Amino acid sequence: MNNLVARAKELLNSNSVQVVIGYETGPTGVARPAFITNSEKADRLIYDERCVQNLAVYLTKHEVRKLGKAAIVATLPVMRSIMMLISEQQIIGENLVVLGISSEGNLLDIADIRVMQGIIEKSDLSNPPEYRELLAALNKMSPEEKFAYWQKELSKCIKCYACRQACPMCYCTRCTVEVNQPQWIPVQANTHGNMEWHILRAMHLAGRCISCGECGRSCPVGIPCHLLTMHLTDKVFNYFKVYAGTSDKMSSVMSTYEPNDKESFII
Amino acid sequence: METTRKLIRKQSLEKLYKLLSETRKIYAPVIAADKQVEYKYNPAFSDITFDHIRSTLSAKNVVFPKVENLFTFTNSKTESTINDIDLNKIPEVILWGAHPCDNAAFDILRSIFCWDITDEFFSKRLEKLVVIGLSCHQSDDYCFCTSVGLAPESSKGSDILLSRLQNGDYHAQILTEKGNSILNMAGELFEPVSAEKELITEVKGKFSHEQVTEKLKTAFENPFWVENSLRCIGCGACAYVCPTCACFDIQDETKGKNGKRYRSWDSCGFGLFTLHTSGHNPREVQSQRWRQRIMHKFSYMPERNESLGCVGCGRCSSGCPVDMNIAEQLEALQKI
Amino acid sequence: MSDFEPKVVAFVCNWCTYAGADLTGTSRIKYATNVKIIRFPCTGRIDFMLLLKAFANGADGIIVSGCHPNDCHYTSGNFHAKRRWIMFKELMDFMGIDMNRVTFSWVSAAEGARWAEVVNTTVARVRELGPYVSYKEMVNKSVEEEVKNE
Amino acid sequence: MSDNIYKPYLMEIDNVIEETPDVRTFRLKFKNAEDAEKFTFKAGQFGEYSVFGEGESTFCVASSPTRKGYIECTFRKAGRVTNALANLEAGDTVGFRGPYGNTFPIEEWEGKNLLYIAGGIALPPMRCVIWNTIDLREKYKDITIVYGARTVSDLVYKHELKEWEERPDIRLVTTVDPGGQTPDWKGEIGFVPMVLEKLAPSSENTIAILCGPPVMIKFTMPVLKKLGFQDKDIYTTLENRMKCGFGKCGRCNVGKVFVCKDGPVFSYEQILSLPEEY
Repeated sequence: MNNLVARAKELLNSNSVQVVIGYETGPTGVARPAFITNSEKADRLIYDERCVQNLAVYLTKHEVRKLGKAAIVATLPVMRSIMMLISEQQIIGENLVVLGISSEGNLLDIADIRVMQGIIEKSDLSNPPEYRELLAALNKMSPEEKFAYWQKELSKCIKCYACRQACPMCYCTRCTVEVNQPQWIPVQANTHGNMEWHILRAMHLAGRCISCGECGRSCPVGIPCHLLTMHLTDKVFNYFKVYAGTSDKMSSVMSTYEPNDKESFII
Repeated sequence: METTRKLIRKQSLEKLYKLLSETRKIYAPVIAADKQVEYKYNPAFSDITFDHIRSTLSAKNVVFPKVENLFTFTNSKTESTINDIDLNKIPEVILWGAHPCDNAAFDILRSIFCWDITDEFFSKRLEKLVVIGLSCHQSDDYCFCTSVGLAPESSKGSDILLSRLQNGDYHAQILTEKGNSILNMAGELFEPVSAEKELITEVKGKFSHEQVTEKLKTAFENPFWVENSLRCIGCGACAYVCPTCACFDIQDETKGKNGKRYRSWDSCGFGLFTLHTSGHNPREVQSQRWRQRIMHKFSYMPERNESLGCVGCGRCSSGCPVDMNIAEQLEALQKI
Repeated sequence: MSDFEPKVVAFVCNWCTYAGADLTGTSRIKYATNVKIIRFPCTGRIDFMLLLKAFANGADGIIVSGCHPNDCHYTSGNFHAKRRWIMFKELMDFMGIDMNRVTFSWVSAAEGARWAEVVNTTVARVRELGPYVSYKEMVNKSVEEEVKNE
Repeated sequence: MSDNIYKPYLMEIDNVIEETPDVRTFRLKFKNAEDAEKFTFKAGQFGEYSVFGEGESTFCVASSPTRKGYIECTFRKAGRVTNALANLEAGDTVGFRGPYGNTFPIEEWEGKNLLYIAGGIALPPMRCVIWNTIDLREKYKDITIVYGARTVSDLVYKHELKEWEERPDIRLVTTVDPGGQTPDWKGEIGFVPMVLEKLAPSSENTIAILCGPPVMIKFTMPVLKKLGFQDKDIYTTLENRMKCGFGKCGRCNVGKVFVCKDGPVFSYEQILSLPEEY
């Protein structure tokens, strides 16, 4: 990615941005988020298939914001997260330089939000293929099998909240799970409390999840919690024909309605 | 106690396992369906792994469970009764096949739970624990036990330490009285040591923990912390997978008149950990929390608990969603 | 015949269904006594977590009911609620939590007879399904079982 | 004898005083006479008070160890536990674990002047030591109490303020923030640091005990320094978030110090050696 490095240097040298949020290689060979504040260090920037974390999560983090105006290396999920964050008024689009990455891994020229919107609109926004198989398999299970599956998976949860912390859309400074008057979700990491937590998380992301899969990838004990939000992403599209993160003007599906929303179960 | 060295054949291990499981619970690592290595109580012997580098969670759950009742109570407005937990009911457990890093952690946990006054919940569990360790014949880039005063074949914390031999049999070091009682119980399974070579992996040294501890004394205000924690997302994964992290929360839960007070794992990485009710937070931003984590393990604990809060297992780094690599950071800290 | 009596919790809005249930009573219409009614200002206020709390606290069935579309006292609370229930039901189905035990309905202040019918059919259905054992078992699992150390 | 260090004593609320609209004082008596017999504490120590089903909350014991047979605590309704506590009344049961932490070195202070400076809800953690030294009045020289709150209604222990005011052997100065006074307010009007500066107590052979919100501490310290107080002669009591109370849960850790074990009482000299995480 020579042109990515060059572009980063140019942005930093001209003081157009104070930090470039991208990826670098860690000591064990995994790619990880990097914050380049100095063009001399820009050579560390990489982009390849190992670069999976959703960097948009950092746009709302206090100490990253303090660094100043940012440029961010953005694959499709990151671009969609940025759209969501703008539409939910968490960040200001004009204050951000988006170093878009095409699905082939090339640097895209994104002059403004409209260009980014165009790129997003032209892309496949459904759940990425690698997750579809498992989603389909789960959907085929009987209710008893599903309940057993999720109980087994969620019993492993240690409530480290990596799923929440890694999610760009979980930017609340105080999460509902931490509400204690009354104690809404049990603090202890037992199966029941874990299930309530993951239901809460999925519901709060319904219509907002942009299918990056970061929650599941972050889970240290390997709970496929991304399937919960991705399933709802599928359903949001089935019912309401929208995908999250396609426009900076969009209100979230769950905070709007159409009088003729169709369902078949309310008597 | 003087260490006894014995040989135990591959086939005899299963016999030993069966024999021990007749009277005790066994906590051993297995490879789960999703390829994660997890500790389970009383798994089938055939499911136990002898080849894992590290389990996802440490073995600390056996002495410091993720959730533990402190007492139960029945409560009305004016009448409350407290029902103690019967700690004598804590069963004897054998920790089977845990690596030296995990086993060395028990002493460190003891230095936290039993300094000043003794936490009986922890100490009773530890008392009832027998550790049959397994030295490491494999390691990876995340391992750094040799940098924190341990080694792939450290016997610290083990009652018996097994080491794989070239031919698949094991050498067994009987290290304590607890270990000795197992030897006495299953003497026929143990044979004289062979000349076969023990398979021990090599873990490269990355930093000197003494130097890190020294450096940290003056590093509190260093810009290092902010620079190196920007990518930390503030989850509790590192603390929860850590074999020596012992911070906990205490909470009540009730159903009608009956309730319980329990403790559960907590993490200094969470913003809420130190938040006062008034809204004031002594550690407001993530860099301060990351600094606390390193400082606590490598500066405060050596001074306060006379133990290093790290065994070099590398779990916090391998489990971190954003590759906050602790060994890398300590190496860098040593040079600041 | 088993002697199982289902516990059913009804989350209803103040303006329509609660008034409707009131009418059921003043009209002297008899209906199943298994239901415990909890009144809310609006269906829009009924948090999905409350349904889970009801199950966790021993409910075998749940009714959620409010004003017919276009009749919301606050104009749009029930429309928002409708979207929420669509998503919630999909998530519950995906996780294998039994939505056959939950009735969602619109019952107006004038529909006293209809409220009785909603309750009666729900209770009958839940009676058929039996107690919600699998959820209760999960909730009541003790710490010791959870950490398997006793 | 139970080894369970997390098990609280059962206490009965003997008396409730509504100090301000959101501050209460409870007088607590041990339900079990044996517990009452064995229990001792010293000025400055704290405990974990619990409402069963809601959890525990940390406050200093607000009564003096010289007053036997009961303990008192004063709290503001702020979170889950304090709100639940506030809903209780005389005759109800609460839990209490303690005493924990270190104490004010009042023996070392004998023969000295004492200057207590408190702001708002920070008087309760000092009330214990204030009464303790007043009850041993002959051992100390001048006792001065400077107490400020935002408004008159925010002043706690109004009945005791009156008592202190009337005693000839105690000098009490109360103040409220500008705008917080009532028409019949006779005390000072102004922030604590300014009132202190005006009062200009001598630092000669004097110990200052200071407790209040961070902003008050921040502006009062320079005044004390200007008056000639040495760091070692200034004491405060820290209140970090705590869970266990005996240095295990890790929450109140500041540097190598556990506020619950090494504190809550610290001299300013000690405070300066700590990282600023309190």
